[in-house]
Amino acid sequence: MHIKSEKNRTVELTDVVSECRDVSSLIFRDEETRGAKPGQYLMVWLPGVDEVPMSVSAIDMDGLSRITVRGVGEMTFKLNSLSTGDRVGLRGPFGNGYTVQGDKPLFVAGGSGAASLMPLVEEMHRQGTTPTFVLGARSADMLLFADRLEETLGENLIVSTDDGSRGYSGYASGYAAMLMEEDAFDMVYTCGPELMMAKVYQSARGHGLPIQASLERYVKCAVGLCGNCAIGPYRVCKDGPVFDADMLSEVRSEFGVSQMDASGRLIRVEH
Amino acid sequence: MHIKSEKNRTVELTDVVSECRDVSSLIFRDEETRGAKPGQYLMVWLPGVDEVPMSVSAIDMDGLSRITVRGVGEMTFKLNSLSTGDRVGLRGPFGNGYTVQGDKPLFVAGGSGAASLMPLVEEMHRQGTTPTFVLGARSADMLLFADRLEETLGENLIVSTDDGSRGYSGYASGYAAMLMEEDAFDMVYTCGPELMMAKVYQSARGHGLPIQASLERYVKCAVGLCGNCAIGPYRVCKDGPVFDADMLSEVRSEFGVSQMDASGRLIRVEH
Amino acid sequence: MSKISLAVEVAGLRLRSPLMNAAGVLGMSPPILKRVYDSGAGAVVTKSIGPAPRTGHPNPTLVRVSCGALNAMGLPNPGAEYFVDEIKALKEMGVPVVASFFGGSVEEFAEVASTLSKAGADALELNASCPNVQEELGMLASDAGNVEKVTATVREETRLPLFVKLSPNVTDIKEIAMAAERGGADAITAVNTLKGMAIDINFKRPILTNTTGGLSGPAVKPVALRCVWEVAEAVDIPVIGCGGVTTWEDAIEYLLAGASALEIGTAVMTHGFEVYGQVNEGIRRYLEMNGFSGIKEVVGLAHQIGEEQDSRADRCSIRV
Amino acid sequence: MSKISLAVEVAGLRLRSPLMNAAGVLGMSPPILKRVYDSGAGAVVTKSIGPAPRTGHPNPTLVRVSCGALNAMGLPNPGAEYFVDEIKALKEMGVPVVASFFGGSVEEFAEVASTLSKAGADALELNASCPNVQEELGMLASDAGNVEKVTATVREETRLPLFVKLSPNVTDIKEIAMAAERGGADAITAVNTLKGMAIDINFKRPILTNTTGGLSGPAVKPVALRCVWEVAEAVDIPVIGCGGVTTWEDAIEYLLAGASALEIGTAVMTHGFEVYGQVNEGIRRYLEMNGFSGIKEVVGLAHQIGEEQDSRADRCSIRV
Ligand SMILES: Cc1cc2nc3c(=O)[nH]c(=O)nc-3n(C[C@H](O)[C@H](O)[C@H](O)COP(=O)(O)OP(=O)(O)OC[C@H]3O[C@@H](n4cnc5c(N)ncnc54)[C@H](O)[C@@H]3O)c2cc1C
Ligand SMILES: Cc1cc2nc3c(=O)[nH]c(=O)nc-3n(C[C@H](O)[C@H](O)[C@H](O)COP(=O)(O)OP(=O)(O)OC[C@H]3O[C@@H](n4cnc5c(N)ncnc54)[C@H](O)[C@@H]3O)c2cc1C
Ligand SMILES: Cc1cc2nc3c(=O)[nH]c(=O)nc-3n(C[C@H](O)[C@H](O)[C@H](O)COP(=O)(O)O)c2cc1C
Ligand SMILES: Cc1cc2nc3c(=O)[nH]c(=O)nc-3n(C[C@H](O)[C@H](O)[C@H](O)COP(=O)(O)O)c2cc1C
Ligand code: FES
Ligand code: FES
Repeated sequence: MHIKSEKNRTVELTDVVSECRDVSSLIFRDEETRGAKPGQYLMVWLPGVDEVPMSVSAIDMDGLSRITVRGVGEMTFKLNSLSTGDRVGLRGPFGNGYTVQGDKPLFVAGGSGAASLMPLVEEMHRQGTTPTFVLGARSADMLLFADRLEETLGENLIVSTDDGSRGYSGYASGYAAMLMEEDAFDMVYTCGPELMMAKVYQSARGHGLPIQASLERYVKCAVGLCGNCAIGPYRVCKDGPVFDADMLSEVRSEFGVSQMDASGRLIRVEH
Repeated sequence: MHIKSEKNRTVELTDVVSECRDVSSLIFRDEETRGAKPGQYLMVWLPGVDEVPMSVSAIDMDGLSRITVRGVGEMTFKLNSLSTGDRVGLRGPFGNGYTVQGDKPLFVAGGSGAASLMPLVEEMHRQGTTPTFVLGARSADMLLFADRLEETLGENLIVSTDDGSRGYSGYASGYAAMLMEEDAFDMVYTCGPELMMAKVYQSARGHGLPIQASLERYVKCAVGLCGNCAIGPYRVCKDGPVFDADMLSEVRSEFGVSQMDASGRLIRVEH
Repeated sequence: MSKISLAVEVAGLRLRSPLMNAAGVLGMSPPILKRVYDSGAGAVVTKSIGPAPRTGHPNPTLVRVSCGALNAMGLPNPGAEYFVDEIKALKEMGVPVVASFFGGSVEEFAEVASTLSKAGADALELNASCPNVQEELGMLASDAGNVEKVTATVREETRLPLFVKLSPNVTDIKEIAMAAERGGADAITAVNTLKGMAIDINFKRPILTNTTGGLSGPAVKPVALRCVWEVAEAVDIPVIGCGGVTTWEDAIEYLLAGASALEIGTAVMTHGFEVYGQVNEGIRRYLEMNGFSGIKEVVGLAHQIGEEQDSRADRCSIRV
Repeated sequence: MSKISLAVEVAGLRLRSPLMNAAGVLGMSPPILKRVYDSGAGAVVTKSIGPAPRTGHPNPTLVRVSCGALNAMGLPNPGAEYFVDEIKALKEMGVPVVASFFGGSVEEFAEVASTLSKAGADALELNASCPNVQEELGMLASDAGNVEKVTATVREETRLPLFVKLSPNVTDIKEIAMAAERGGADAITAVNTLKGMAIDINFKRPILTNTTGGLSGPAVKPVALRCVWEVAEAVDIPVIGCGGVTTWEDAIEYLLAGASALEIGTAVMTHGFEVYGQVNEGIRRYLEMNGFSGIKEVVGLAHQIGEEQDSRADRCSIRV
């Protein structure tokens, strides 16, 4: 009954590295996180501030793990202003994580989505698969993990920016749609802004491709009890965050459309 | 933290067999008891009557286990009047149990002591050792497990009765003292009336022999918390019931002398 | 052999199974509650709904502890008006709905009860006991007079079966249960969480933003079971057991203690939605093996023998 | 580097370690209590001693439950007169002794306190809270007036440090703690067991002869810790924490919550006598790693930050 990874603990940051504009990685040693699956997340606590979900963006790199945080509000700005030696509280890893599937997978990431997909890329690469990866951002300085991905994937990495400041000009979802047209993928993974993922899902469906998308909802308990992270009959915190095509189809009236706020009211998905 | 064997459960008696005057064995199927060590005991509950300690007298005989009860008071009389299909409550097995030791062990049993020693005899026999066993009782009809022991031990079983109605006439402890004089044992096991065990302990000490004796004290919690079963610094329920020579020496001012009653007052050991 | 029915009737509400989810557990949205129902529950209980939207306390709102969880969600809810549609949606899906609710004053309790009744709920559960929120009524559940008053006022607003859910954090739960009965409650739900806390030894501060929170799960089962036992002896209305029910054996203990139905919350954390089906199945097997023809025959059975037991318990004086 | 001292002073009593056994756990006889002391405790607490010998309740008196135990021993004890020699024996062995005691009336409390004081105990712990016995004083620990009266009467009988041990089975433990303080208590021990029960589903009856019993062990820790927190805020005298302490992390939580010393009971069931040494060692490492020079510096530390936390907790209204 007593699941060690679900217990609160604190870790000291061994390093904080800036990844791109507004995004930093916090690096720490934590036994429980070493056992994470790609796609799982931690609940990260700063006393007096907040506790929020953050994907594990590197699992057991020489015993160290990471989260990678995009500053969007009070908590994430404070996380990004931490430095080596500071402490954060952790619970987890939680969630289902991705399932490794397909010989020729296509990845589509936007925003901080690469944080969650990166460990999966690394695991597949270790297993001998080199995915095709479309990495999108608004502009060149906001591309997350472009270097780390390029190192692993070489020319299988395709970069796109909304403003054309690097790589292809336009949305990652658009480029991904084009690729699905041209090439015979057997699996699609996506993580990023929900409106992007909704488009990727449409394209994958159009080509009859299986898909796994990592969703975000307002997470409180992270253990599947409070129901605040619900989308349709699923709890993002526990049944997700990774949804497959069947689950996405079941929640299609909400996916890319509406989400619950902290009070349980439905609000629009804005991006 | 959650030890299955310590949880309350009930079993249905598959059989009740009379062993000798005043003594019956209750036979039942219980997963936890199958894993018992010789010398361990169960807490046996009859609702509205009492819950008392009873040694496991047969471990996993074709999946079945036994306790063997001498009627001495309300609870034991009621236990012995149960029949097939009746239920008793169980907790345990508890206690340390015997340690298998010695190539040429001497066993000394009196009263219902054979109940606790029998599974040890069977285990040692399986391992290729045939102990010498002195089985004492007041009279022939009170000899416990004489047949079962004879089957296993053949002429290594020596029977003694206080009234001479079978085997040697006199106390088992006296006969055991004589044997220790004559023969070179390397281990002594004893279970039975405490005054008998105290004598066996004296003899063993005299011959510099290691000993294991199974003690009885008033057991309430059986998990080492309440302190009611204390003898010296030890808890019979948890540190015991089996005491080795060092422990016996440490508690010599109480062993065979005094014991705590249910209120924590010391009273005399009467037999 | 036809399967034994698990149907029960609680305060006029007929349910196919005695199991419900505990209020606040998975009770935010219709599709999730539908899933609870599809997993085997006889009815679903909503999150406690108040008069106005609340976000609840900021995170952290949940901490795992030994054999349980501490939570201080702070009664997040979208407000009664908003929730009307959610209840209607559930009713359209054919799910029996118990609407849990609270207020900060007697009037608010009445107002919310009225709104939720009109929305079509099948029963109401008055949450008199949330340890995480104290408004005008203070710790309502510890004041028998207030419990009676609130219950009576709500009683006038609705003809639905009215459950009153009590807190275990009181000196004498029997007294409060009797007050609710006097106020017109149709059933008592026993119990809400035990007030507890957890401290982070590195940050050297309470983990929950609210400092204290409610303990739930197997850790509280012996206490909640005792509450059900005591309440069942104190009142004539049915008791709905809640607190740490995880296995079918737990469920049987509650039925024997006098519960007519059960709410299961924290077990979903460890056993998933499957817990409802598993407990149903276990209860069914138990009924069969013990020759009972329905749940009703089991309810309160342990009290009969309990009295004989009591007399033995008095033998504390010297008898050796 | 010299080892950091674990010494504490509680109500004038100087102890080499903040740990004691919990009353009633292993407290029947001097040699066992000596073993507790040798295992690392700073003092030992006796079984609760009453005016006359009692055998306690007939078995079953203990049931294992999830993360804990339920017990209804029924205060077995050999009586104060008899126990005088046991205290003397402990003192001769050099063991600091806290004598726990109870009575069925105010006079009996005073009488027993006087006997145990004269026997040479180092401190007294007034057990105001055993949920398993109700004599003339009823459930003493839930009545602030009675607690004050009993404490004040005992206060006049003894100059020894006087701890008053409270029950968590009350609506407001702060009120009871303040009553004990007013009555002249030198410290509050918080807390005794939570009232609970267990039912056997085959025999269909309560397992404990006494029907209900006291829940202890990890299951109660969050509740007991909250009690310590609340009592520490309510009184100026020291608090002795008790309830589910099993690991050194638990111990630190209690110290941070405001406990100056700790009693450990049920953990002996799962961790043996070694628990005292293990917790001592863990506390020592924690002090070292956090740069503290003694236990005193840790006591109550979590309260300072607690206030800032409270203000955030009020943000329950809509903020999205
Ligand atoms: C499973 C999962 C994994 C995530 N992984 C990452 C990641 O690897 N890197 C990253 O930068 N971000 C990640 N996020 C998003 C991250 O949790 C939010 O950006 C963060 O909570 C914002 O907090 P804030 O105080 O800075 O912003 P706020 O000003 O509080 O809010 C900004 C946005 O964040 C959302 N948010 C706030 N609190 C929560 C919460 N408890 N749960 C979910 N959303 C919340 C708000 O709804 C709002 O949309 C993940 C979210 C989820 C659900
Ligand atoms: C570890 C251990 C193993 C035992 N194994 C066996 C066995 O295999 N077969 C067997 O016949 N007997 C065994 N006994 C003894 C048995 O427990 C007692 O004979 C029984 O409890 C008597 O109960 P009663 O109600 O019949 O007698 P009572 O009239 O209650 O008392 C008779 C005697 O039994 C003692 N007794 C009563 N209750 C307890 C108790 N809870 N714990 C210990 N002693 C108690 C009394 O002190 C008294 O000396 C064992 C005892 C212990 C401690
Ligand atoms: C996350 C969570 C939220 C809860 N919210 C509520 C609530 O809104 N209203 C309520 O009456 N009880 C609430 N409770 C208490 C439960 O309904 C239930 O009484 C308690 O958890 C004990 O049952 P359990 O051990 O089965 O979880 C909540 C419990 C949890 C764990
Ligand atoms: C077997 C047992 C006997 C107890 N007897 C007493 C007692 O005599 N007096 C008392 O004040 N508390 C008694 N208690 C309660 C403990 O002192 C303690 O308050 C409680 O068990 C919680 O602490 P723990 O979780 O560390 O055991 C007893 C507890 C147990 C388990
Ligand atoms: S966050 Fe509570 S159920 Fe998902
Ligand atoms: S019987 Fe309780 S300690 Fe042994």
